[in-house]
Amino acid sequence: MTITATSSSLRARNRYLAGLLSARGIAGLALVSAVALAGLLAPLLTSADPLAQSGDALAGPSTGHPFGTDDLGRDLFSRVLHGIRADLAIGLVAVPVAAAAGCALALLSVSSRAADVAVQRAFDLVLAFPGLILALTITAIWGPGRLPVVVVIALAEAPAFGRLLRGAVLVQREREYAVAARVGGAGRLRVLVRHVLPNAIDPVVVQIATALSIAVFIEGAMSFIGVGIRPPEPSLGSILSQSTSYVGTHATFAVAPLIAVTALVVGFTLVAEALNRGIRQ
Amino acid sequence: MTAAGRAAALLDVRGLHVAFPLGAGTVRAVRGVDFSLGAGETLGIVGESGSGKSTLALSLTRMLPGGGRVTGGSVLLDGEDLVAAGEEALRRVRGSRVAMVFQDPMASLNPVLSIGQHLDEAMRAHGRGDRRSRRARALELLGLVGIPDPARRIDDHPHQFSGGMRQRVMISLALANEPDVLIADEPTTALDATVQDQILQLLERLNRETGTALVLVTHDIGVVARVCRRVMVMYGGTVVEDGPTERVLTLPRHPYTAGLLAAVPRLESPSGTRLLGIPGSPPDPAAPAEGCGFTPRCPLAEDRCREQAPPLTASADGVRSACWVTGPKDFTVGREPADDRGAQPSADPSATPLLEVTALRKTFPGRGRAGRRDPVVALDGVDLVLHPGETLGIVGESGSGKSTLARTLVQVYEPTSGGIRFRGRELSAASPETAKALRREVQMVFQDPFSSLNPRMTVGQIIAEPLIAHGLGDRAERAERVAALLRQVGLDPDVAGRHPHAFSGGQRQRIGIARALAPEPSVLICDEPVSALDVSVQAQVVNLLTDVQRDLGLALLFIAHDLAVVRQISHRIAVMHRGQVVETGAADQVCTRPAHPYTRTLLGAVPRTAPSSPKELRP
Amino acid sequence: RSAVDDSAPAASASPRRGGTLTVAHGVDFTPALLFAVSAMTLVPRLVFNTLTRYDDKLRPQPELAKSWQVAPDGKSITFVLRDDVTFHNGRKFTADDVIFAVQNLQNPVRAAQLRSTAAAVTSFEKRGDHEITLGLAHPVSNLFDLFEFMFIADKDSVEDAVAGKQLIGTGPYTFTGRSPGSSLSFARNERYWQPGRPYLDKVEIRIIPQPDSLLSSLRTAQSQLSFDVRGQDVAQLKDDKQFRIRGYDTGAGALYLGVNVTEQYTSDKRVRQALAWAVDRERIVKQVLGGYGQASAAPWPKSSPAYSDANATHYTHDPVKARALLKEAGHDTLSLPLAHAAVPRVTAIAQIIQYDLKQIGITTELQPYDSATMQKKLIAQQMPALWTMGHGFAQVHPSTLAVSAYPFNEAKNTSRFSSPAYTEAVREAWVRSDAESPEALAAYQRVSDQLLDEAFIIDLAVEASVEVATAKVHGADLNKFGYLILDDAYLV
Amino acid sequence: MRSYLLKRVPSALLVLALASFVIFVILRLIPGDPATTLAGPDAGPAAIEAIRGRLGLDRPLPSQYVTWLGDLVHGDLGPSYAIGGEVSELIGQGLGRTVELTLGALVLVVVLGLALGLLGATGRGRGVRAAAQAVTTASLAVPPFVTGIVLVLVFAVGMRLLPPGGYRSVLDAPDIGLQYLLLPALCLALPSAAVLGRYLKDGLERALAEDYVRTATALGVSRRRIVWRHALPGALPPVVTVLGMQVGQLLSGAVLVEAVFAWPGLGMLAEQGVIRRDYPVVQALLLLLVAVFVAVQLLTDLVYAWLDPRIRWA
Ligand SMILES: Nc1ncnc2c1ncn2[C@@H]1O[C@H](COP(=O)(O)OP(=O)(O)OP(=O)(O)O)[C@@H](O)[C@H]1O
Ligand SMILES: Nc1ncnc2c1ncn2[C@@H]1O[C@H](COP(=O)(O)OP(=O)(O)OP(=O)(O)O)[C@@H](O)[C@H]1O
Ligand SMILES: [Mg+2]
Ligand SMILES: [Mg+2]
Repeated sequence: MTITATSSSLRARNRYLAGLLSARGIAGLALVSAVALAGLLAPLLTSADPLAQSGDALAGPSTGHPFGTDDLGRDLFSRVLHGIRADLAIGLVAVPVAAAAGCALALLSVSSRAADVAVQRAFDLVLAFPGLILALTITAIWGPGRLPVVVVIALAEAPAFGRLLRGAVLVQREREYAVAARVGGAGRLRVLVRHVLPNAIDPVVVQIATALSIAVFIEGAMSFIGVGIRPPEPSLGSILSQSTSYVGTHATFAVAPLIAVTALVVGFTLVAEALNRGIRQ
Repeated sequence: MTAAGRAAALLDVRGLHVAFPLGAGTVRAVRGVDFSLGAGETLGIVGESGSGKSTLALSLTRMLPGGGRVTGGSVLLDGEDLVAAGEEALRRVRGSRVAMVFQDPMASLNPVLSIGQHLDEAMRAHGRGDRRSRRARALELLGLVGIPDPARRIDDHPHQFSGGMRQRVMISLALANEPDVLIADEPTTALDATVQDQILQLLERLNRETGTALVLVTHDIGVVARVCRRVMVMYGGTVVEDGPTERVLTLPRHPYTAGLLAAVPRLESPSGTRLLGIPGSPPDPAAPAEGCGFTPRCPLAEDRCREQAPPLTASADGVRSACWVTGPKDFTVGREPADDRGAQPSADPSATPLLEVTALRKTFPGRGRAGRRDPVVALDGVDLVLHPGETLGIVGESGSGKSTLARTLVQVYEPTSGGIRFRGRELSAASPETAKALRREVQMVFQDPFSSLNPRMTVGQIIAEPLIAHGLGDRAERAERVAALLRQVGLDPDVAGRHPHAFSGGQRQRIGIARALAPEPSVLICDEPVSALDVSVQAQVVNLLTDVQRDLGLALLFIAHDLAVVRQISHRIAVMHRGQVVETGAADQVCTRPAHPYTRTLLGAVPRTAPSSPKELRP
Repeated sequence: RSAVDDSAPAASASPRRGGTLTVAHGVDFTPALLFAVSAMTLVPRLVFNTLTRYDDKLRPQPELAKSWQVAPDGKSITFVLRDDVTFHNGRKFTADDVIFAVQNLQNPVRAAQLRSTAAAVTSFEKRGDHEITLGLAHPVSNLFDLFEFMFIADKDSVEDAVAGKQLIGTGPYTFTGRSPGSSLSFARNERYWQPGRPYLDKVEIRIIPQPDSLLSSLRTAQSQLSFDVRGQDVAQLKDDKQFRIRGYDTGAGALYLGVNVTEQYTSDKRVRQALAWAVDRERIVKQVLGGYGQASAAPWPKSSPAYSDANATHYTHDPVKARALLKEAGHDTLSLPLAHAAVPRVTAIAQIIQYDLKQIGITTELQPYDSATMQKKLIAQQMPALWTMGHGFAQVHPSTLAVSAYPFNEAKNTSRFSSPAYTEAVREAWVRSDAESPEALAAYQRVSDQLLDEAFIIDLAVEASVEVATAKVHGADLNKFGYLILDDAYLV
Repeated sequence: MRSYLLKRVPSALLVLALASFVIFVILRLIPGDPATTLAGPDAGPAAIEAIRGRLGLDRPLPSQYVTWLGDLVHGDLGPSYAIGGEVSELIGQGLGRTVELTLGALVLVVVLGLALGLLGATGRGRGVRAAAQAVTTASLAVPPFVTGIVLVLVFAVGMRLLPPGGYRSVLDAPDIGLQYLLLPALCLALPSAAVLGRYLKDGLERALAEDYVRTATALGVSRRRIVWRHALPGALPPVVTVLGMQVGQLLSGAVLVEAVFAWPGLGMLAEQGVIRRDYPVVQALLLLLVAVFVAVQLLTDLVYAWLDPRIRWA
């Protein structure tokens, strides 16, 4: 019955790692790191200045501009590459913060009836506020810039994490192993965090991939209404939202940022699935 | 078996091979099994855990999990090869001509469907009647398998049933369409003797009246002896012996069969009798050795055994066996010396009891979609005492509240009323700190070794958990203690880094025991710790518990269905019935001179194992 | 049934009465801003009439006023009004309605841009129901701008009008309903004083905020007329036979770079002029207006008497000159904040300005604000050193710009600019009755000179006012304030 | 269930009360002044003061709040500042249309989400599953406005099959109304459907590996029924959680989609309200949203408990 004896001990010890090292996981990681690297190595990959404007606006792809130019004649390839940095920086802070906050609140929520009511209603409240209002308010307090973008994203996404985890915990904590942990003397908190949480985390892992793409959209929407990353600094979201007005007439404008966002989403989705498969098998 | 006999067979299995993919290699779980089953026949399949019994049963209707494949051979049902059949043809066969009862009733029922819906689904799949008539039949079936008050419980969900009740529901599902062949994989493991008796009677009657052929996969040799006309012994994916039951059980030809029989506990054996296991472990199905798989554990092994696998050869009396060493093996292999415990343990009735339960009541709010409100009374005024160093066996009907009692004692459930006193201190009055200290002293081994281990933790972490929870030792000390505990329960300390899914049922149960022992409790509560295990592993675990109890001076509360096991391990036995303790007394006394009528019924229902010596063999 | 056919107008060969015209517009009607010129000017002239109406040469033509006489000293004007006009509610139109209309514009709550001109009317003298003399405090050169601008509303329902409940005028169409954010509907006024008009049975204004969606609605003939198609999109339709495209000389307002002259560096005129030389106006026209507009250093569109090519090209894109001026002012590099509304078009302009200024050594930090905040800052004189925005009111008489448009106001403006020379030039251009005389033109040029030289408002481009209509639509027109006129419009 | 609902009502009311306060404060934190936006581009301070007086904005904030709340309790939402008309009428007008759009989208979310999830987890052949995955991912990665515009270009401008925008009530003329509804609802539904599909696929894969599915197979239950009747309910709980949140997403997403498709719902009203700082309109809308969320969450919890009888509430 010791059927895993043949697999490598490293993989056997860490199933997340095992999942990550599956074909799916490696493909996902490769995709994500390709995008991330493209962002980090932007100055090496293109000599075009992402801020340099020219009279040649809304041009289609050409040798000089592999993805064409934007409405102010700036090179889209360069802008998208540089934009990736901004989004990774924001997404990689905001999404984990949202996930952590959401999960913490979910755990609080399942630990007592009163806390549950309070937390769930707080989620309702936050979710009910349209992003626009949230963004405007937060910016009114902090002023425009990256911090409010991170805060808005974290705030907007935390409830999703919280709700998902809460649901999963409610199911998992009735399982026998959780009862066994309680009998073993583990306190409520320990049972929750150490035993139930790792078994309930799957949907959270899936949500992270989704959250990243939403983060890009929120960032873009905020830049769009002038409370996000300041122009002319490029970001995937802001390029996407600028392209809004030109989707019908100059579709190429939207293509470059969409490729980057799609690659990120696909990549993270693959990673999430690989992780979950790793734990589940 | 003659050619004519084969032609008449309802189910004919020839040269069946089953493999599971695993990493780079494959697990060859079933390797060339032949057998046939005529209409109305009864066949028992026995064998050690992991010998491929369930896999064989599942492969008959191509229900193999996780990429498992039939890699060779055929399964002919009335001449139609199920191995080659299309999905729809198979679907029509499943549940209607060939029905199955699965091994693990806990997970085999859908938690979101009510029992009634389960039964309805089973009948609906084969177009039986309309909704109304199906419901009527469902009620009838539930009554048939002995669920009390079916009308009231039909709309309940699986989690509202006790383990035994769930098992009965599983059986009712299999019977729903009056199948030609019923394959039952450990159908009675979770049942008490009376219910088991009831189920067995049901199966027998079914077999007699409707001619349903029966394949019974089981650990319980007693059940085989009672129900099956033929028996097949499996080892390492192959059949090592088969033949008429009484012949195989009295005159085993294969040393493994002999070992298995020796490990069976007998109700007649007095309290304190040590069980006999088979030393060693089964062969690794991923890397089967040349020759006979039993060689490493066989006291009779010869050179020939190592080189070439013995074929299954028939002898004159219809018994076939696969052993080079011919002749009946009327000895036991690898026996541990039968060691009576001799001096009865320290249980001193006059000493202050460790645990005292008085008038304990526990009710569950009735929940259900139908809006039923009246509560379920699980414990109805239970009185018990447990002395230091004593083993108290608890037996009783399924659903009589044994698990509830156990869970209440370890403070998973809050008692509805009544008192639990530990070392003379009232539990409910204890301060949080005392409660925590008490919690450390009372530990539990769970019935289900699969679901009670956290699938995402390593074994080392699982065992260390109670230590951490009670703040015992630093990291290094804990690692040491975990290693010691693993050794104590007979596992290699190196396995600490593995996850539970990499262990067999018996091994998992040992892990559960190690976890329970970790905080050095003074009371160990075992809720059916062995009912999922085969006899040889059961012997190992029961012996382990006995040893641990003796070495550590624990008080043991041992819940089980198998009266024979309970009698041998316990000093005293308490019999539960409908939430009450109806009888307590010294183990031998309860088993030989029962006072309460229920106890008598219970004892009367225990199937006798094969005659313990050839002398009892009927001609 | 198909919703696509449903929305297409019935095709008929002959010009005729009847039919529904659907006009697409990007901005909703704000009732509270009814009397102020806002981004939505399609409504007034459908429901209301004005006293006079300019022709293409800014010569007033009769509308509700049959004739008029300006006193020789320019201090009063006498109107003879039509006597055959009734409001939609059946009430007769009289001189009292003119008095009310003027007084209404004088009311600060109405926030009408021509309030200063309306305020110059100090007395009313009725002669019968249909003749009235307005007395003026002083001669006013843009007097007829007021009458082009001021529409005659039913005085009893004016509060309902600014609350959006009902609009009652004398115009060709009656207001039949409104769905905020979505549409406005009008029906033919059967008792219109112009015989046989209007032709159309119904007019529907659909609010489509997304430029792409607006374009799609035109392309699928869901709507047939729009004045709100972006330049880039007009270019898309140019070669499409299905559409007629027509430009208006009045333009659709101008884009400018505002400078706060009380800030440290920008108080220096040379710095401001350097800014004016630094920006590439042609690129703004091309990239932001899609080529539909005119690069111009002065605020005037071609319809204005003050327009001249020399003014328009007073500043051109000349970074060398700009850098020289900056150096002259003692700076090699500068760092200035630039405020702008966070709407895509303005953000684009701001980025172009930013980039162009960077080329002469001025780094700018963009400060995006939402429109409401921008508005507040503009009025409260709270702008940073630089900001960019749009302005209107240059299309009629030049004095209207100088006294009515806040950025140009000589008394109090966002740039905090004031100089006796500018004040003098403005007053001279305004307080006169000879709007078209050579002296008047000279006075206007003095205003232009002041604006160009002081460069506190650096004009960038005049937007084109473009009508896009499907070939079926004929006879639509705009007045000089952009009021949509559909008296003579019909569908073929 | 009724007692559960009754227990939740007070907390829901408390949330609404709290929400009203938060909304009131937040709106006033956002810079910009309704009076200046109302005053028009060239108004003077006097005009602005006059407008402030007329709107009652010159009174101290607590008194404004109390007045608003008092009126609210009496069902009076007051007149809008800038948009014109009574707030209750404005909302009443748009509400039905937004509900129509959201419900239409919700139906599509459920249908498409189920399709994507089922195909992704149980589709016959790798190709089908991969295709379902690709659609799911694309729907997540492409923002709705791009989808919207592309949909319009393809189906309205190109193929002339459907109108590019606008509204006709489904109730008045179902056939025409549905044609107007289809594109915006689809555009609104796609991202949510993708999210739903993803969770469903995940849950289904897990449920299909459960032992109880094996039981059903052994009973001869057909594959289709196993998926729908046996595995699906087990896969649904996280999906229900997500769906509950998606209802909210749909409502806020409607703002964007309504703009792209010129759908005259609350989205336009909300946007106008925010741009013009029309406090009464925005306050009422936000409060309505919060109420919807609370209700949806309540429903989610109920469905949840109904789906999985093992769950007990903390
Ligand atoms: N899904 C699977 N994947 C890989 N190996 C498997 C799988 N299922 C069973 N096996 C292997 O096949 C062999 C036979 O298992 P099977 O479940 O048939 O044993 P069994 O005789 O029923 O044991 P028990 O008495 O414990 O139920 C074991 O070695 C087991 O490890
Ligand atoms: N969580 C629960 N909710 C409602 N009823 C319950 C619950 N747990 C147990 N019961 C009921 O309480 C009674 C006793 O159950 P318990 O599990 O203690 O029986 P048991 O003696 O352990 O039976 P078995 O031998 O079959 O395991 C049963 O009728 C069962 O249906
Ligand atoms: Mg088995
Ligand atoms: Mg039990």
